[in-house]
Amino acid sequence: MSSTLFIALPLLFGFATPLLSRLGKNALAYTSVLMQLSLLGLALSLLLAHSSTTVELISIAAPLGISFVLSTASLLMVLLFTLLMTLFSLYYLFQRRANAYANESKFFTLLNMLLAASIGLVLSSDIFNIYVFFEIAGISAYILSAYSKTALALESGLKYLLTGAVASIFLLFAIVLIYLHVGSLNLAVIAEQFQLLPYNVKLLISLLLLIGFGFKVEVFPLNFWVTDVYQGSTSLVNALFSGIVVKAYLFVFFHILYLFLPQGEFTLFLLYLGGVSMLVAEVAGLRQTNLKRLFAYSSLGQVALIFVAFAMQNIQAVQAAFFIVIAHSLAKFMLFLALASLEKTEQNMHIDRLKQIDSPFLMVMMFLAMLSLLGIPLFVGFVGKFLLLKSLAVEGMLTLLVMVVVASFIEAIYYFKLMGYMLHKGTRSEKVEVSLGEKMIFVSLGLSLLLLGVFPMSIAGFLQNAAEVLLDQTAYITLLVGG
Amino acid sequence: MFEFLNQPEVIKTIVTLGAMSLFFVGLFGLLTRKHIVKVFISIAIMESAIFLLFIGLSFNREKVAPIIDATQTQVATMNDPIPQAMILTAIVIGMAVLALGVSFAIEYYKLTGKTEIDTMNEMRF
Amino acid sequence: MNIKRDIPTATLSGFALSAVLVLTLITILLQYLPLSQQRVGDALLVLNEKEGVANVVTTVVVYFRGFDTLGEIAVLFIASLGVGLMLQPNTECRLKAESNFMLQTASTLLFPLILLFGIYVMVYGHLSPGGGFQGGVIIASGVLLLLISHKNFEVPHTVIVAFETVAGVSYVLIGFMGLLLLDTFLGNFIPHDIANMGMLLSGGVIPLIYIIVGIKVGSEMSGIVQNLMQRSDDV
Amino acid sequence: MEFSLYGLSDIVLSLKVTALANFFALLIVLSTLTVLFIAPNYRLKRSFYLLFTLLVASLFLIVYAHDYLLFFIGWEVMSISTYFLLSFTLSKEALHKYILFAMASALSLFVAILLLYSTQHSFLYEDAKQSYLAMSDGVQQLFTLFMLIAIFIKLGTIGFHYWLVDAYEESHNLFTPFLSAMLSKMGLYALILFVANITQATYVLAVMGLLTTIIATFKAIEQESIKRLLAYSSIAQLGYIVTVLSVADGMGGALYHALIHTLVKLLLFINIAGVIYVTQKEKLSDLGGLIYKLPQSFVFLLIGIIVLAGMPPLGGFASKFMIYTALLDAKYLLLLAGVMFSSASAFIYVYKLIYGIYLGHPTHKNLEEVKEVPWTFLAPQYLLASLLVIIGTFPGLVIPYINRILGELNLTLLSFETIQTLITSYAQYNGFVVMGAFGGIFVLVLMMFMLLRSKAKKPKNRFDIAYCAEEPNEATHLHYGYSMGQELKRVGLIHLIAKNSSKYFYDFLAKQMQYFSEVVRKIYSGNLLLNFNIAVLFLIILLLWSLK
Repeated sequence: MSSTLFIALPLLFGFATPLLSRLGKNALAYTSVLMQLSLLGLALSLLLAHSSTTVELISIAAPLGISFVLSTASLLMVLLFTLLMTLFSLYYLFQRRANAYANESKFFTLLNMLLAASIGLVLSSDIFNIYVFFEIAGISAYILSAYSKTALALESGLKYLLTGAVASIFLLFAIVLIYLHVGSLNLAVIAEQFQLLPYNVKLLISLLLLIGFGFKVEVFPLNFWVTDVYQGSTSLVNALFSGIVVKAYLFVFFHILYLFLPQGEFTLFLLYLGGVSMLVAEVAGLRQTNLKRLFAYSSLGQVALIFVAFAMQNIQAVQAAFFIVIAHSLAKFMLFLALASLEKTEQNMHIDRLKQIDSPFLMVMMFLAMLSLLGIPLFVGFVGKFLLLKSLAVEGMLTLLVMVVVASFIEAIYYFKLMGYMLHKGTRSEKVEVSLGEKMIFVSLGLSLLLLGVFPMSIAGFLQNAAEVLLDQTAYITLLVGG
Repeated sequence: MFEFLNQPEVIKTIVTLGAMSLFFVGLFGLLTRKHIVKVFISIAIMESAIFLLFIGLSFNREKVAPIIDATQTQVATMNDPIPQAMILTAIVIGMAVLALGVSFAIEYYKLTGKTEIDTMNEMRF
Repeated sequence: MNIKRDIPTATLSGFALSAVLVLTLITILLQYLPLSQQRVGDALLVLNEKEGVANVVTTVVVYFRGFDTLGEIAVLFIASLGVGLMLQPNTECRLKAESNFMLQTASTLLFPLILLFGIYVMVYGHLSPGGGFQGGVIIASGVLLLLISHKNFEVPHTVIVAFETVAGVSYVLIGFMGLLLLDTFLGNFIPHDIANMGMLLSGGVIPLIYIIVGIKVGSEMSGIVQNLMQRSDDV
Repeated sequence: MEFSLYGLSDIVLSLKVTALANFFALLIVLSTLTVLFIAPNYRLKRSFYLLFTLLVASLFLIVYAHDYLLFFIGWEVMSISTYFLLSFTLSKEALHKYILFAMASALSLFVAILLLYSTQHSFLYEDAKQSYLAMSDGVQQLFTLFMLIAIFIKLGTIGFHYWLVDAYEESHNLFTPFLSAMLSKMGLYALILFVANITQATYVLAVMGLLTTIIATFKAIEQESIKRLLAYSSIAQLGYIVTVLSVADGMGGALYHALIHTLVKLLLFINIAGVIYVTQKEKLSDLGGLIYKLPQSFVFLLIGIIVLAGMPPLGGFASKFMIYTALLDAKYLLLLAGVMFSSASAFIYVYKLIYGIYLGHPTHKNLEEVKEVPWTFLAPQYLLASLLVIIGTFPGLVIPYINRILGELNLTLLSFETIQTLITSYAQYNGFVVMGAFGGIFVLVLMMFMLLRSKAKKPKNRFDIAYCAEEPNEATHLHYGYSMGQELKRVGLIHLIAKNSSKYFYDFLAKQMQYFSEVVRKIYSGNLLLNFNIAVLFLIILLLWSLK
């Protein structure tokens, strides 16, 4: 009964926001955080209970209707999303007095809808249901992107919306073809029957899915809009985009891929696509001077890295992918929140302004996040990158290995450029106030980066289990179809 | 005289050709038009093409609408209800996205006076 | 007659691209599309009997694929929220001219009828073609009629919000009731005897949900239409 | 001690105490203690010490690691903590330069060890040889390439030294001794592991080592900044070691020279740190005539340069002696000639160093008021200098320790009889006798000097240059050592070396990279039409490509 709660509770909360906002200015904010905390608690208790994969039915037995599958893999993502969303809400609360959003109740509605949709994407086992959550996540992200209603924000919102609409057309096309050929919408049933389809149909469906999800998972020839969207949106919201939204899309894309998309050449193609995406994104980011856009390029690179790891399709690499997902989510979250703290006075920060800023605390926190993103040992970013590269080496994919390493080097060039600006010796005029609550969030994120980096074995087993579950398609089919 | 049109093969061909030509119109518009409203219209046309394709192909001429009443109780002779339900959902979603997009476009136009997507470059990158 | 014009390269390339893609699609579709196929819908048709609802599409929309509909309501809710956020009501941007008397009278007379029809479609959604979405959209079209005929007409914002909030919350709560009573979200916990099939009071929770959906769609569509209307002049 | 990492049973890691590791650990302890001795003279932030501790810890990790993964982790932590330590004083450009090279080094090491892992699925040193042999030829070359790039960057071998000189020059005076003495030694440690465990890339090492010694020596000659001069000298000294590692029995000489070089570079950098501390001047041309003001420092610098030049009777001679005989033994006569040439040329810069600082005339007025450096600077110098003298007198003293390392690495041992003698296959000498002879001559000369000194005319002020028919003033360059070595540029080879610099190459590379980035950046201009067109094109290509 628990997996529906993860979706239905935030949805209920979203619907009820107008009601709650009548109760007082703070009631809404506090109840929202409380609700997210309780979801987090629920997810943690599920984690500790070590339960096996469970199927939650919606009104009808599994292959016919919609059902939610809560496995180790999806629980991991749910945990990550609720954790990040809770931290986000807390951060927002702590800095709220200084700069609250206009129409705050709508902001909270969107946050909870986004949470519900991301979790729904991860849990759902029905491809049309996934389409619906795809749209909910998308549409709340469009509005969050355009929220401040400046020309920049609206432009980014429009671009996000247009690409999202086009992506959903391709996705819908694929779903329609799947239903026409297979006669079912359940992932497990499709997985069973997909291999029997004619080659060309399989090809068409996979390519349509690739294009549909490709826009959302920001893979190379489909990701030209991403940097604009990041630049136009506020840094606060960007933290959600790169921390939660992309991760949900990535997870569901590869979940579908492992279940029924063609193996072999197609996966090899995806691997190199990921490698090229990473290289192109990092090279393009090299000369960037706008911080938000720079982080957007870095997000593209890191997401491509996760893409490569998932596309490897073996347990080690998928485990590495989960490590990178966690590392990147935490670190980018931290960077964008730090940027949000810095941008309280002025939006769209230029890299030169880093020289002026006088806030050792934020600087140190940004150092931690950047070092983790670069995959420096002692940080969790290293564990993921190392496991991925190791599995690339073992599989003998040396070209890809060198590609990833070169891309990492290029990423290091611009991150160290930033650090150089931050370490600039000279008078610093801009004092940035960081409240105690904000500090606590940064410190907890930074500590988790370090602790997970030094003691990765604490979660390695869990992640390996998640990788096994995600890759084991026969178990999934048996679970849903039975026999 | 037009009896041959009732053959399933022919219906399938006609539906496919029709829906795909609509899709072509939409795609062409998407790839070449710059005015933001035209882009929205193109997207709407493409969506409709897919709806039509789905409904047209999943509709069986020999079966009836899936509504049980005094005369129709035999479920075996009824059409598949899922495509209709799916398309109902998809239409509403498409409409919602379109409405939101139009409101973005209106607000953007008010702020900048721009309507063409290739001139949307407020960002100096 | 000289019809030769300068066609931009972008247009040509766009034409070529879309033509090639569509031709490829047509080839594949025509070659491989199956004519008949054992589908999950057929199984649902059989299962429908248990719920005692005459309109199987309604059962599918509201019950078998109930979570899709919940999601769809959420999309609509967010979209109307977004439109409201973007185009905040501005009383100065209204219709400039008063429409003529005949239009005003006729629409005032028509509105209750439209409302009634909408409610009928909504309430009979489980028996005949139609349902919450259709009914809701019909109601919203009535509101649109009043908006374009009456210069000062406005559905109070709070009313719209109240309707959509109550409808949304009760939808999810009904889902939770099902979870509590029948151990499945959106479970049909109200007695639904198959003998009653075809009656207004049949199908248990299904017509109730569809009415809620209708209210929500009606209020949200009205909200969207109203917000767009109020901005439409100054563009 | 073996354990696994990350709860992953397939990665076996191990820490192991070996003689080689102990040797380098000893150097770390020595460098750290001596460097910390002079720390009280500077006001440093607490974070400096924190980072310094992290750095030392990472060095110990590198040294005691017995597998390449832990080694790599230590290597990265070392690079990053050094980055932050350098950031206290370095300019933005120099800092960026340093970290880019450090990251390039770390990432190529990463690739290399992953290539090693890919065949035998082990990071352990014991399995490295087998892993290497299991690779195909191409991969072997790739592996060697990446490994050597990583090592050469850390060593600052010519071509990869672009970061090093600036970093040394601008680093904190407290940190420079450590940089030169320890961090470059880690590159050496990696090279020794590579040569001993995997393969001896003979020709590459020989060519790179020789080029490094010769070019760096001449580069050192033309420097005016003391720390730059010593930085180039460091590069040249490591060049000897790289060269000698290319021959079969070179390990003993390499280790010996590593020890000597660590001691002497600590001594020299601490010495000039003291000079800079009391004078606040960093250029040779701004100094001069300090011999009377800083007599003890002068003596230590004298000892330092004698060692650096490899002259008897001090420790430098012993290590050079071993290097020469190793090269001779391997019949690499051209290499020997090159090393001797560069060793001889080194006299020029060591003379320039001592003359510029301590001899000649004081260039600046305030040089006349300086006092001897604080005892905190002198104490470590006493220790280091006496060590060097002891090793010079008893050159056989360290041979048993080196033999233990060589035995562990399965190499031929050096012969050892008494601690006074150093025996190689070609020749042997008795350090005690040599020290006695040189010491006797030194005492004689000193006595003569003392006797004659009383008769020499003492200048009343710094413009009192009796033997010149000039009347100098503040504008005159009093210092004879000013621009010493510039005249050597008339020699074709030296001119060629001085004129060309790897700077041009790296600048060119950076510029090309930037152009490329500008081009690639254009596609992220946020043009949706382009994006949609490309997406459809992408779909069409993929469809038509693989359609059956």
